[in-house]
Amino acid sequence: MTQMTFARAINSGLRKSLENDPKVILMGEDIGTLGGVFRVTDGLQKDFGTHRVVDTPLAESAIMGTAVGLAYRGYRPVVEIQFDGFIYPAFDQIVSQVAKLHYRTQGAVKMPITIRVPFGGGIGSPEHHSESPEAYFTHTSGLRVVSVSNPQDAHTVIQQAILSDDPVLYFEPKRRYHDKGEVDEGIDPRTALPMDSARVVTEGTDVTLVAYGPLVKTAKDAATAAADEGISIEVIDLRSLAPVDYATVEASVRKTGRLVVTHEAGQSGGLGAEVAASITERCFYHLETAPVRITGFDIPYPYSKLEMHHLPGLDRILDGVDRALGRPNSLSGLEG
Amino acid sequence: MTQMTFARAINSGLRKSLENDPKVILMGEDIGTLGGVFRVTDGLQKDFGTHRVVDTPLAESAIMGTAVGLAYRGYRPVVEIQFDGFIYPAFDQIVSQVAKLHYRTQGAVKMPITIRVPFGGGIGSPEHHSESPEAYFTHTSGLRVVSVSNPQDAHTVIQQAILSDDPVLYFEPKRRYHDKGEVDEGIDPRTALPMDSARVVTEGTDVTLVAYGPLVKTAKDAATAAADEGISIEVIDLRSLAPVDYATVEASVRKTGRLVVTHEAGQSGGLGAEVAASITERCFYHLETAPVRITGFDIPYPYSKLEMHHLPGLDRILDGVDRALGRPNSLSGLEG
Amino acid sequence: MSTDRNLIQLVTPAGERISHPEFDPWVKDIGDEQLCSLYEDLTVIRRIDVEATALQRQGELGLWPPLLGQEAAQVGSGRALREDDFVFSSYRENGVAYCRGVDLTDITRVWRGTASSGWDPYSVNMATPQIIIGAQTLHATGYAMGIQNDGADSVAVTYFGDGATSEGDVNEAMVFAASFQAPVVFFCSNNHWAISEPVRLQSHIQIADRASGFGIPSLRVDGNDVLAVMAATRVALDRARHGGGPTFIEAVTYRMGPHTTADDPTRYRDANELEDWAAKDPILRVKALLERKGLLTDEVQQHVHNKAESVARELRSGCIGMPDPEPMDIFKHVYSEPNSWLDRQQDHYARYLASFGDPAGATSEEGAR
Amino acid sequence: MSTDRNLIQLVTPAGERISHPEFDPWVKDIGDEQLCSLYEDLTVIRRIDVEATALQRQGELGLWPPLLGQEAAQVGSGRALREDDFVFSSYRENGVAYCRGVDLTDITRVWRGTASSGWDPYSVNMATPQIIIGAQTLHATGYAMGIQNDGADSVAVTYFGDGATSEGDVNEAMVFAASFQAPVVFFCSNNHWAISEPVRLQSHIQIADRASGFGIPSLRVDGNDVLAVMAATRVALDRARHGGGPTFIEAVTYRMGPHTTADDPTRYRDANELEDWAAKDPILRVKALLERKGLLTDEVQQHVHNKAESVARELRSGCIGMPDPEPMDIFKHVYSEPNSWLDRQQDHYARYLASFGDPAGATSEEGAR
Ligand SMILES: Cc1ncc(C[n+]2csc(CCOP(=O)(O)OP(=O)(O)O)c2C)c(N)n1
Ligand SMILES: Cc1ncc(C[n+]2csc(CCOP(=O)(O)OP(=O)(O)O)c2C)c(N)n1
Ligand SMILES: [Mg+2]
Ligand SMILES: [Mg+2]
Repeated sequence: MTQMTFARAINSGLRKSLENDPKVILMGEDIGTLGGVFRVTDGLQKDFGTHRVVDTPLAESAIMGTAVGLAYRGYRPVVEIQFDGFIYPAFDQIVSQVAKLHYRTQGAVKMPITIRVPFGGGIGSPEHHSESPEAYFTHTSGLRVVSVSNPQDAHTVIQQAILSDDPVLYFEPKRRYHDKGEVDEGIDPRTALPMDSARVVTEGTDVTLVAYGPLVKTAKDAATAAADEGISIEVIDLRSLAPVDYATVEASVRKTGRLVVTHEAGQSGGLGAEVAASITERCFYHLETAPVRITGFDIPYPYSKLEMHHLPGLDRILDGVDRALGRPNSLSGLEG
Repeated sequence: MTQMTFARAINSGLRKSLENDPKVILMGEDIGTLGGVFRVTDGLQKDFGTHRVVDTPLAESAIMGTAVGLAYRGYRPVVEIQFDGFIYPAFDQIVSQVAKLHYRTQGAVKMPITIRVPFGGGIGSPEHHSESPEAYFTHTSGLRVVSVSNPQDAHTVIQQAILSDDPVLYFEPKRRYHDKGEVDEGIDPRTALPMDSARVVTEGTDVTLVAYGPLVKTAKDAATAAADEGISIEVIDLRSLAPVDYATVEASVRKTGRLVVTHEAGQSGGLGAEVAASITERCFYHLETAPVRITGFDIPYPYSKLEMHHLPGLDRILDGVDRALGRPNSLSGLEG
Repeated sequence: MSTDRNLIQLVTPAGERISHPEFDPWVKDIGDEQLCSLYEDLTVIRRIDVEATALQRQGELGLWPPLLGQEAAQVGSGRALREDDFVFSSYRENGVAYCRGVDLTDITRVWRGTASSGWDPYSVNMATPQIIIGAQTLHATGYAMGIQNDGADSVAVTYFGDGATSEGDVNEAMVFAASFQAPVVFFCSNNHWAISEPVRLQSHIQIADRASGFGIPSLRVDGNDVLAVMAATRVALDRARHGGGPTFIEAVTYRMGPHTTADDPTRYRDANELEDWAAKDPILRVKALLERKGLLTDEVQQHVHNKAESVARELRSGCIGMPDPEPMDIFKHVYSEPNSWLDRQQDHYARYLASFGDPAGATSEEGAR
Repeated sequence: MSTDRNLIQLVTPAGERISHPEFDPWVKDIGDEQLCSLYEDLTVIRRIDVEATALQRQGELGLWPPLLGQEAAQVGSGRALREDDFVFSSYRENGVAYCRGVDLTDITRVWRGTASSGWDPYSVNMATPQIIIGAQTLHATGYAMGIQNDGADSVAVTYFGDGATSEGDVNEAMVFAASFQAPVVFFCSNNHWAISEPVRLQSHIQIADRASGFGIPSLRVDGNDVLAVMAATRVALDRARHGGGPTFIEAVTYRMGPHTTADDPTRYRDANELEDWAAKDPILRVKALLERKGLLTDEVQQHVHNKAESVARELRSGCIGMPDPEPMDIFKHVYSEPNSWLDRQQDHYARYLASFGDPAGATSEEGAR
């Protein structure tokens, strides 16, 4: 076990993947000499060479499209998108090619591409640097989508994503890059908890709180705070956003009867809607109250002075927990 | 009142918009001389000239990006995307520019762009010609999204979309292009039912069936079929997909206590999830059963020989109605 | 700014073999037998096109994108390739597919709608048709980067149209190909039209000139001259194989038919234009050449005719005899590993189908109840 | 293939005015007074950059993208524009913004994070900074199409970097501009770096040569020579105004500072390179020219210094004194018409805030309870 930052834990996972499989190849803008704007690929080009860790020209569609070609040729490309807001120029290649080629070719062509995306807000950046675009991809059949919340998972899941024969969007909560945690680099990604499994990170009995990526920490803090008031929150770290491990969420909700989902992305059509709808379908008669969504608003990501109003914080989550519990909350007395 | 096809009704609405406002300008691939691959713009270039109805080079991002520039200059561009599956190259310009410029500039720059998208399946086409990408846009703050289900709405709403100072995605159910209906071309779009309002198209008491675009016809047929069995379905044509007119849906569900939502797009993260989650939030205690989603599957749009299995048909919808009603259905006996 | 370049031409429309010091050496192995064989391929491919068009008219295919008029561009380039080269094409390169040895039934599969695409790309080293305009040029470039990494000397070849040159992807592909000096050949079939849009709308200057701005050498070849196309392609392949990086080929040809069987070109183009190009027909030209050379014997003609007819028969019977897919097939190959979301939907749909006596009723829009 | 072109240069790095028959006429109106005024702008802009960088270091700005070294490219072009021309730039053209008359406080607004952008584009005919690389080139092209439709003779000018030339959007913008012969000027500031990536990774050949492949004439100018930049820009503007369509200008310059204040260029570039370019400093060059001309009097120097200092003070006080936005402002201007989804969220959030005694607690990650 080693103490390391989130960013370093990914770096170490990438290094292992590069070591274990000569077909793994990293591509992106500024990932080589610079080691990435967040230093996640620091030192890798030096150690593996410019053919394994490739600084590409500045064109996201091309990065993705050439990754497709490399996958055709038997490579396992790991693509870095520099910031969440810069993934859209590659959207066509992701949605129409990466996601569909396995289906199109009846399984003949595999697309074991991992797309690393630093995502989410809270770092005081200008526009396009704090987005949470995951719902676009969870709604895209053919893709797998994961997000990690702690250094150990970051380390293990990046390796699992690269090992997967399916394309994987790997969302990195950039505001947690500097958080430290214990990482056991000896864990075998093949026998570790599969990347499509959720994990109960705090057990509880009163309400189920579902979070992923950057908000898992906030959710855990909320659980701690609530415990002081005698409220027992069960926190689930989804880890896999597509598919969601509903078995785990369902088991929890059958126990608690109440569900709160939280994410930074805007509410309407966000992943929270999908979780709320599916859990309602699966355990309607166990629900005491309607699932509650505590999310970003339906606005473009706002300027940094106000971003903390957009981002679900501990208090907003606790207010949502109160709503789920039928306790007094900010909307008490409102109809519906 | 004139009998006309769906496609012709849009054509006539476009013509009116071109006549009424010299700033309206149509852009797209093959929309001029050819009149569009579906002939929706037939005759318009001839009558309004190549500067008002512009055949553009083959580049969707550029079509959208130059529309943004034209909007900056005070124009009201109406962009045609030839088929649903070809909108993705323009995704970046839509999501990062069209949707955000009004916010970015604190209201100084308006983006009155209408993006026409023939969408949906059922026409026996190869890949990329039958997609339902609406959820990507309903989750994008700053955009309005509408879909029409009949010639009269097609005619009126296209004019409303063009009149709107906000950007509007206008999804045209291409498999209904040849359907005919009465159209009153004299209706003033400014006083007609606003485009962000849903409409109850069949009144009923037992279950609320929410549909939009191509499936409104199917939903109405389902209501007719169910009536024979003594089941009274209230069919709501959403019309506006973002924002959804929840007041109308809520009022219906408070009455019926049951909700079925249907769309062609894949289920997970589709608009059905949003509708189910929001309606559950708003009238949980009025719901007798969990909202049911009858949708396309989480697969790339399949090859045409099997597309009718993917598309929700009358029988699958009725099976979902049975589920909502707690009547015997294909999943009877299954847990959850 | 660019200047008009002459087309590389080795055979005139009248069938005269003209000498071209630079390119002649690249086809010096093409003797009488080879010429006859090229003639055969050209003829067969046109016959395939005719048959497929007929199948579409008869309702056996949903759609077909004819390549009428573009046979020489496809055969000349397709036959220049080595087996270990890899092709990434658009929907129109069915002639190239034939040259790569794609099974005739497989060619029709996607247009009949029984599958999303027709063959295993690795079995013939050719990706299945790409519909998103230009997307495949990036795939070819990436594949070529892989070849380079592997230290191999094969080449990735990508086909696309004149309209495609306007798409960002095609331009980005050139950026990457040039930057990495990847062994890729950009083969642009300038057939003068992108559905209803004339090539002039995409570019005021010659398409081949686009490449120079990316630092990529280009060749502008008479796309209706099978020998010239072959020579130009070989030059490009050779350069790529030997570390010389990408080449851009503009094959100047003409789409003599509609864009697809769903298109009506009379709405947007002049009959005269078609006539002009008919005079430059790629097959008549080789026929004339063979005639001049005294090679167009009855025997050869008969042989070619028979081959074309038998291919057409095989195509037809393969197409019509193709089994329909099973309903549950739509769930296959979305993922290569189990997926809980989809597995559940698949299970539910199986139960749904099972709830019917007659499963066909389940898919009709009108309903079975 | 392209050949290396000489840079258009009117003033050498040593400050010597050299004659250039083709471009001299375009700056013949630039007399002593004008030269001094250019010198002033260059100096002021550098001072703005220094002040903003300091403000960032002091935590008053979240980020700042320095333009150190690129002053001449921005002033030379910015001052060539007419008021009714319209600029679409990237994040780095704060010097151009100054030339357009953008208020100093407005320039810092977005970097302080009190708004998504700083000013009303119509008040100065300049769009606010574009962060998505290359996206603005299409906006300029569309705007130019609008100018054309209006029968006006203004011009849209778009600024972007060397790295941006790899993006599909920039290439598509050239396709459209060429196809419609739109009055747009593509002004590429080749500052040799795209964050850590050298320009050679984007293109092996000169950036200016990209344009020729689209049928767009290009000019390659010494971007550190304010007169040459002005002359080249005027040539391009004049062509656009008179129906001659687009022009591409490559201004060869150098980013002497980091990419942004968050960047550490020592990780990827050589100190020697910086030294070489310091010798071509755009301001020293004008200073030397003024000196040679005997114009660099104490009075001028004092005046320019004072101006720069007063601008810096204004910038600083405007930035620091800027009021913070109100929490509920985040809901404003998403739509121009009411939206039921957002209205509800806004209402709920107002209730939520009202539920707190101290609203600040509501936004802390740690929570208030
Ligand atoms: C991204 C995208 N946009 C639009 C289309 C619709 N479309 C299909 S073919 C075509 C014209 C293509 O022209 P060209 O590249 O010249 O190829 P050709 O058909 O002439 O072989 C268009 C616009 C598409 N398939 N993909
Ligand atoms: C679409 C997109 N991709 C990536 C980025 C991240 N990024 C910001 S600036 C930059 C480099 C731009 O280089 P260049 O175009 O040369 O302009 P310069 O910064 O040198 O002025 C990159 C990669 C971005 N802003 N947008
Ligand atoms: Mg063409
Ligand atoms: Mg640069």
